[in-house]
This record gives sequence, structure tokens and C-alpha cells, in this order.
Amino acid sequence: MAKSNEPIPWSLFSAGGMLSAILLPILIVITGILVPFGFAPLESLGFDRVHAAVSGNLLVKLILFGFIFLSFFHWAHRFRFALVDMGLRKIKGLIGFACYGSALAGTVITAALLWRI
Amino acid sequence: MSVRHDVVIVGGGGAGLRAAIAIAETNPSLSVAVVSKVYPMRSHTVAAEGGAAAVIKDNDSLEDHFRDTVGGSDWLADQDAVELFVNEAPAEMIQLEHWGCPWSREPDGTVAVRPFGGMNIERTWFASDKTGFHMLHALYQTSLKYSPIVSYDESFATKILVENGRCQGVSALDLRTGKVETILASALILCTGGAGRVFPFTTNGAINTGDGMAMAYRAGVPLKDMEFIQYHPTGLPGTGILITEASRGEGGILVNKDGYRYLQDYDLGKPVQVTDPEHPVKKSMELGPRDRLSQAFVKEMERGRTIPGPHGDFVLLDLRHLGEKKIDKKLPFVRELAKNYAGIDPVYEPIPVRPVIHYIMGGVDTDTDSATSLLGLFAAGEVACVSINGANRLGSNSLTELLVFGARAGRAAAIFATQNPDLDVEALEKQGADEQDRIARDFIRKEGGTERIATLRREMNETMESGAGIYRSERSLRDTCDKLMELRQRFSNLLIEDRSLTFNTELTSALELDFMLDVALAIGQSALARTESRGSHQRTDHPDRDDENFLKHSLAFHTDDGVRIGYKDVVITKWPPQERVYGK
Amino acid sequence: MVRELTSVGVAGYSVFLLYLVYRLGQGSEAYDAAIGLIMSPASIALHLIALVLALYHTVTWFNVTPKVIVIHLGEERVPAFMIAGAHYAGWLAVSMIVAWAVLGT
Amino acid sequence: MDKTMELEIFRYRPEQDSEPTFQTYEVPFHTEWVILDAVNYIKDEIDGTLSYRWSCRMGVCGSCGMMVNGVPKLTCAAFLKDYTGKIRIEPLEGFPVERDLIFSMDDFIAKLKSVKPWIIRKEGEDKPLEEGEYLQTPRQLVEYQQYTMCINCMLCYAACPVYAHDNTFLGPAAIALGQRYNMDSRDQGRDQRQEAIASHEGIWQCTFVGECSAVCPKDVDPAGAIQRAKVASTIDYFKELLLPWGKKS
Ligand SMILES: Cc1cc2nc3c(=O)[nH]c(=O)nc-3n(C[C@H](O)[C@H](O)[C@H](O)COP(=O)(O)OP(=O)(O)OC[C@H]3O[C@@H](n4cnc5c(N)ncnc54)[C@H](O)[C@@H]3O)c2cc1C
Ligand code: SF4
Ligand code: F3S
Ligand code: FES
Repeated sequence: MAKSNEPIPWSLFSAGGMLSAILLPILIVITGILVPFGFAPLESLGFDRVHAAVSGNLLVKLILFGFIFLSFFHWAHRFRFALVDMGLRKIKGLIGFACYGSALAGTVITAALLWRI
Repeated sequence: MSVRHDVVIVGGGGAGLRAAIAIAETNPSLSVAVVSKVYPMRSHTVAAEGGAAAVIKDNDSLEDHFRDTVGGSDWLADQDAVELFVNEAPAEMIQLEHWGCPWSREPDGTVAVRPFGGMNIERTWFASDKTGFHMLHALYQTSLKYSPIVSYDESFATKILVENGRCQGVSALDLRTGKVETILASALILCTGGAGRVFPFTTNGAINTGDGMAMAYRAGVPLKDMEFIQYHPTGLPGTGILITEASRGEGGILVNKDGYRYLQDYDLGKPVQVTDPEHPVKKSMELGPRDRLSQAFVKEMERGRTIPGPHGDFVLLDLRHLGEKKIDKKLPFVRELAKNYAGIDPVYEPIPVRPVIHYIMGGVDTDTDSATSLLGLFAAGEVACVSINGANRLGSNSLTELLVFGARAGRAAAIFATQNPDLDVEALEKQGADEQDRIARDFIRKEGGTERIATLRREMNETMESGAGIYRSERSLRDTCDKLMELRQRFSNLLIEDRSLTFNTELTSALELDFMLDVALAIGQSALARTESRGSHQRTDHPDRDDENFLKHSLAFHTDDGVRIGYKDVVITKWPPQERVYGK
Repeated sequence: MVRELTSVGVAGYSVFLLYLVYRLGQGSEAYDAAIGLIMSPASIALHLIALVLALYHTVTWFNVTPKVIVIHLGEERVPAFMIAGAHYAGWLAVSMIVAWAVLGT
Repeated sequence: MDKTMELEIFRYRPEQDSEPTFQTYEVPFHTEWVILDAVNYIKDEIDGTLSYRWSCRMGVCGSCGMMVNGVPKLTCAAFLKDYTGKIRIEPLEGFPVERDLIFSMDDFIAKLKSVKPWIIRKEGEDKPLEEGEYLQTPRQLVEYQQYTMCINCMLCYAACPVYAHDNTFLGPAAIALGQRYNMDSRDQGRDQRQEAIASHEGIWQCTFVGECSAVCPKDVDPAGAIQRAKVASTIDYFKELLLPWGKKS
């Protein structure tokens, strides 16, 4: 039985799962309810405020980066197993490649975009 | 066709597995076959709850364990065997600890011990209240590490092969294919367990049908002390599920319908309050031996002080004063069983209990090396009678016995097999083929027949209970023996519906019934011949112990015209018979 | 399978965040146009779907934490509801901090 | 015996049936009966050809597992009174059927062996018997005790969708039993067990569906055991990756 490299995707999956379990609901509530329904002003998400917070601050960039890329890998891992369990066992390899590949691409894009700000 | 090993073990329970490991450790070049009609971890050792006795603590002594065991046996145990047993027990138990058995512990990390019936001090090792389960799984899992051990799982032994006055293997029906395989070996160890299923109401699992006893008996080996059958005082009415003696060891009490601790009326001592730190007093009241407690129940019932129920009268086992915490820690399985099968939570309500067939002291006659009178045939565990249990086994001695005598059997068989490598292969294969023919002719391809297996089995169960139960008499035993002969006749008219070879469980039920009828008759005849009362054998027509005539083991021999009963002296080395006293 | 599908919501929202980051890099006008989109009914509907998935994810995720995190105090195992409960409590606290940090006072 | 109940039982005899069929039996209803009692009644009184496994009828030998209305159950611990209507009984899912309700256990036995379920001590560190038992405090005992409770009943395998799709998966009980030894203070063999447990066929196939723990009659919680093994193996993995010079720093 071959030693597995699965700890890498699995730890990314778990970290993403934990982060999104904690952060995602409140983020959605903010951008999907509080602001649109006027419980909070749109300005709090306005360009000046957000740009200032992100551009000058490596920590904020890192948090954003971590959250986004880990949630991609969270998805990639789960989706891969979901597809395989749905019976696409034969193309297991391809699915893994596609899922983790997309997550990796997303990660690179995220890094690049954040870098530019 | 045949397969060849050095030693074949029939039975994958505690005794069988211990023997197998002993052989693999004694001589790794020997090949060992373990033939078992169920997967080894299904063996009935799995059901043992309370614990296994061995002297380990500084305040205890081998001499005490010896005396408790001999006294408990009503002096029918062989004292050389008991001595050897108590001496070897501690090392065997430690060995099992080293193999990973999850024994319950003291805060300092040493193994914990609990009190048990008939023992003068706490000496029963336990793994919560699933001791047998943990022991069996530890043994099974450990056995997987030895490559010389080959398992024949779900393979049903039907006949011991004897050639040239030597046991040289066994015929076994492979349940998956229906083929009878001839498994040849220079030595055979029977570890097939007990025969509780001869009776209707028993703690024993479906597989405890006395197969090994019957096979040895048919091969000419006598069955020893078969009249001694243990009733356990606390089974759940209806199912016969055991509520372990550990529940009394931890302080549970038995009360009758008036809430009265009735055991005090039967020479078992005076009760102390459950709140008293002295409680439970060893070898007294609820911690008296099983034979006496079960007999007290019958007397109590005759006085009309038990509680009637749909499955017969019962009394109450009260654990409430132990509290939820202690029950959950020490007796979780008792709580689970009582809740599931009696609908009662022992934390809040007392458990209904009644005596239930539990263990057979008798079995294949062996010496202290587990050897039988047939060369090459050994036996260990509940199937065997060494005897350390005499007329009444003390709770928690049996699990230890599996280890001590399982290991001894393994070592002795390994030596015997090394010294006697040659086999009469041709003749044995012929016997194997004959056995295959017999099974095909008498069972699988049997035409006609009207008697249902279940009917004959039920009638056998009923007659055993009515005639050979806690109290017996010449009259009741004669009736039972007559009935058993009748059933033997009717057995030849058995109805077999299943013709298939794959997992034909109707066939195995028939073979088991066939074995049980032999065992039942040996029990009945041995009991009939013993005209005294001793330990678990209580004759209403002979209520006293009679050392002059019966300080002897009975031996039941198989002959063409039925059972012949003989006797053999009890080995008394250092403690001559005395009155058996509890509660003093 | 529902549990597995929540990951689509998880990643979907991050794609949205990524889009905002992208617009943020393009300057004030581009960004404000993008953020304005959250007022649209379509966005609100998508957010609500995402919220259901996210909450499902959170609950299923926290509820199994006691399986992974086993703590014994003495011989007693810390009960599952306390371990899961601690996660819920932490979740509430973090959510409040996040709301405060993002929305300001 | 006025009330009766219907059992619809999976039948398959390889020598005569090309396809499995279902056979319906009517049995008397007793409130205290478990499903196994009803099945035994059929075997004893109605149809001797029905084959299935059982022994202890007290939930500890692990042999009487069957699908009851599609759910894996120990039939000696499932009460008739908890069901209404026809009860459908099938062999545990995910295993090859040998006959009727009997399925093959071969796969599990091989897997069990592969996790080395026995105490492993380092070379020369065995304690001689004369020196007595290994000390193990109650606190150390509870670390692994839950995983010792497995009765090998196979319900968890029957419930696990991953095993159903791909039976190369080592599976819940075997992994839990490996963990049982890994977490035993007397054991030093974890590295050896990792070969099977941390392989592709081991813990990494499990997607934490959790059904295994839901059906386990002995609260072994194999799902938890697997997740904990994943955490421990991941820590190992990164340790090894980051500290190439020493396996365990
Ligand atoms: C409910 C219960 C609780 C108990 N509690 C305690 C306790 O607390 N302490 C204590 O000391 N004792 C206890 N006992 C007694 C003790 O458990 C048994 O005496 C002991 O386990 C018997 O072990 P064994 O190895 O001899 O047989 P078993 O464990 O019964 O094994 C028998 C083996 O033989 C095999 N076999 C049988 N017939 C055949 C055949 N024809 N072909 C092939 N294989 C065959 C079976 O497959 C099985 O593997 C208890 C017993 C019961 C029933
Ligand atoms: S883990 Fe539970 S369900 Fe699985 S085999 Fe063991 S006892 Fe049965
Ligand atoms: S159901 Fe199967 S996927 Fe894992 S958590 Fe249990 S083994
Ligand atoms: S018969 Fe033993 S577990 Fe059900």
C-alpha cells in the first residue's frame, strides 16, 4: 500500500472548512442582508474604506488570501469525492486534476490580484 | 482429498485460541489448524461478563484460591489440578495483559480486582463487565500475528478420526461448500466449549451444543462428571440472558417478593446493611456459591415467596443503591442488557432474575496436561473436565481455566505432534470419505422423515429441565432418560428439507441435535447413578453428600447398548473433605 | 450529498469576493459599480441561497467536531455538546468581531 | 397468538437460484420478541431451509447483522414492536452474498489483519512476565477503550457509501481497531500500522459521511477514530516533510 500524499489536500480542505464555517455566514449576512436592506450603510463597503483597509495592510491581504484560496481547496476536495462517489470512479484521476487544478488556478489569480492592490 | 497440519484445534474460543498461540510459540515450525464452526470472535467466550480469577494482589494467596476452589467444588475437584491451576493462573493472566487485554485498572495503573461468589477475597480480574469479550478479541487479534496458525472458519467438525489407536485428525464440513474435508494432524485439541443448549433456558449461545463432548465420547473417550450442571442464579426470565455475578460482587442484593433478603434463610450467613462498608461480605449471602443460591431460589419458590411472571417465577436483583455512576463504570453492560431485554433501568428499578443453565462442570475426561485417554487427543476449556470445578464451579474460574489449560494443551500437543509425525494417511482418507457419505446419506440426501428438528430439540430441552434440573430424583431422571431414548429413535425419522450444499444450516442444526442427544443422555445416566447430593447435583431422594461411595468422578462411556457408567477416584493431596460452610 | 454541495456555496462566495478584489484593483469607479450590484434582487437571492448552504455547512461542520476533538478530563470524556458548544460560542464571537470590523461602528 | 406480522426475507441459494428472490412469511407477534426471534421461528416452524448467522442473542457476538428495512441492524437487538407493517430483511449490504442472509466476511478478516491488531513492542522492550503487568492508569485506559468495543458486526461497512462503491477501502471497523492499538499506552507499533492506515486505501478514502458511527451498535464511533487518525497522520506527514533528517523530532 502506497504512502499517500493525501494529507496535503486534506489539510487544505479542513482548514478551508473550518474557516468558512466560522466566517462565511457572517460575510454573507453582511453583503446579502445587512447592507442591501439598509441595516448598515453601503459606504461601509465603499471604495475608500475598503481600499484603504486592503492596500496598506499586508495582514488584511493575507487574511483575504487565506480565506479565498482555502475555500477553493475546500470545494475542490469535497467536490472531487462527491463526483467520485456519484459513480464517476473511472475518471477519478481526471476529476482530481480538474478540481485541484481549478483551485490552484484560483489561488494564483487571487494572489496576483491582491498583489496589485 | 485431505489437508495436513501438525496440530488441529477444534474450536476458536478462548481455549482454542490460547492453545493455538501456545503451539506457535512453543514450536513455530509446527503448522496449526484452528477449525471453528463460527468465526472465532463469535465463540461464546465473547459473552462472559464478570471476570477471571487469579492471585495478583499482595493481600491474597495461592493457598486461598486453592481452598476456595476446592471448597466450592464440594471436594470433587482434583487437588493436584487445582494447585497447578492456581499457580499458573497469575502468569497466564499477565500474559493476556501483555497481549493487550484492556483490564480495568486501579488509579496507580495496576490491574483492578473485584469480589466474586465463593471467593474469600477480591481476586477477579475484569475488563468492565465484558471480560470474556475483551479476552476473546485480544486472543483472536493476537493470534493473527502468528503465521503458522491457519484458520478454517465456519467449518463444522463432525467426527474425530481414529486410526491405529491414535487420534489423527478430524472430519469437518466446510459450510461454504458443503464438502467434508479431512483434516489430518498428529494431535487434535478439542476446545468446543459447553453444552448449555441441551437445556431450554440457558445463558449459552446457539453454538454451545456439546459437539466436542459427543465426538470424543463416540471416539471412546469417557465423559466425566456430566451430572454436574451449573445454574446461574441471575438470568433474565424469558431470554436467559445473564446478569453477571459481578453485579453482586459490586454490592447488588437479592430480594424476594417482600423485599426480604431471603438468602439468610438458607445457611448463607446474615445480611449486613448495604450501606455498611463491610458489604458485600465475601463468601456470604449474595456472594455465596452459585449452586447454593440457585437451590435457595427453588426453596423460596416452594414457599411462595417469589414473584410469578409470564416466564416463570422470579426474584429481584437490586442494584439501585450502587448509584448511576458506579453502575455505568463497573456494570455498563448489565445496564444495557437490562434496559434492552427487560425494559428495566437498574439505576431506578430492581432487575427480575431467576436461575438459568450456565455451565457444565463435566466434560471430556483429561489429565492435567489436557490429554485424554485416546492418544493424540487433547481437550481444554469448557468441553473438558480436568477437573478443577468438581461439583460446582466458582464464578470467574472458567475464563482462567481456558488460559491455563488451553496453554497446557497447546504445549503438550506440540510435543506429542513433534514426536509422532507419521500418519496413516490412506486409512484416514478412507474414513473421511466414509464420513462424507454418511452425511450425504443420513442428512443431505435423506428422503422421507416427518420429525422436525425444532420439535425434537424442544422435547429434549423440556425433558432435561423437568428431569435433570436443579433438583432431581430417580423418578425424574428415569423419565428423562426414557424420553431421551425415545427421541433418539425418532431422530432417525428426521425431516430434512434443505438439499443444498452451501451454508446448509438445517444440516448443522441436525448434526448439533444429534450431538446433543448423546450429551443429554450422558448427563441423565450419570445423574441417575450418583445417589447422593453434592454441589450442583441435588437428589431429592438422596439429600446428603456421601463421601464414602461418591468421592469419585463419574465416567460415562459410549457403548453399543447405551451409556455405561464407571468411576474414578478424586485426587486429594492436602485438604480432605469437610463440611462446606458459607456465611461464617 | 447536500453536505458535499455546500462546498459549491463556499467556493461560490469566494469567487464573488475575488471579483470584488479584482474590481478593487481597477479603481474606485469600477469597484463601486461592482459593490452596487449587491443591492440587486438577483444578488440578494443568490446570497440567500448561499446563506442556507453556509449555515448548513457550519452546523454540520461544528456538530462533528466532537468526533475529531476528544478531550478527557480525568477519566471523564468532555461531552460532545460541550465541544460543539464551544465552537458555536466561538463562532458567534468571531461573527460579531467581523461585523464590527467590516461595518465599523 | 392473535396478532401476526409479515417478514419479507431475501432468499438466494446459489445452487438453485440464478437470481435472489424475496419470500414472505407470517409470524406471530410477541412484544418481547426481537427480529432474530421471528427469524428463528421461521426456521424452526415454517421453513428449515432459511440460512442466517446468529449465536449469542445478546448483542455481543456480532454475527446477526442484517439489513432491516434497508438499515443495518443487529437483529437480536432490534425489537419487532418498533416496526409496523411488513419488515424487509436482507443480508448486510456491500458484501458478496453466500446464501440467503449470509454474506462473506473474507474481505474484513484480511483487512483486520493488515492493521496489525496486536500489541507491538519495540525490539528488546518487551516486559518479562515475571515483572508483572504493564502499568496503565484508568486515564490511559479511556484513551482507547471506546475502540475496543467493536464486535466486528460489519454494520458500519454496510452503512458506509464509500465502501459500497469501492471495497478496496480499509473501512471503519478495521481502522478503529488499528487506532485502538495505536492509542493503547502499552503499544509501540503505530509506525507499522500506518502503512495500511495512512495509505490511499486507508483513512484517506473516508469522506466522513459518518453513517458508520450512526449505525454502530456499540458506540465505537469509527468515524471519529478515522478523523483522529487523519489529524495524526497529517501531523506526521508534515513533520516528515519539514524535518527530513529525523522522522519524529
Ligand atoms: C453468558 C456467560 C457468561 C460467563 N461469564 C463468565 C465469567 O464472568 N467468568 C468466567 O470465568 N466464566 C464465565 N463464563 C463461562 C466461560 O465463558 C466459558 O466456560 C468459556 O468461555 C468457554 O470457552 P471455550 O473456549 O471452552 O469455548 P467457547 O468460547 O464456547 O468456544 C467454543 C468454540 O468451539 C467451536 N465449535 C464448537 N463445536 C464445533 C464443531 N462441531 N466444529 C467446529 N467448531 C466447533 C465454536 O465455533 C467455538 O469457536 C460465562 C459463560 C456464559 C455463557
Ligand atoms: S465499529 Fe461498530 S458497527 Fe463497525 S463492526 Fe465494530 S461494532 Fe460493528
Ligand atoms: S460512513 Fe464511511 S466515509 Fe467514513 S465516516 Fe464512516 S467510514
Ligand atoms: S446473536 Fe450475537 S450479536 Fe446478535
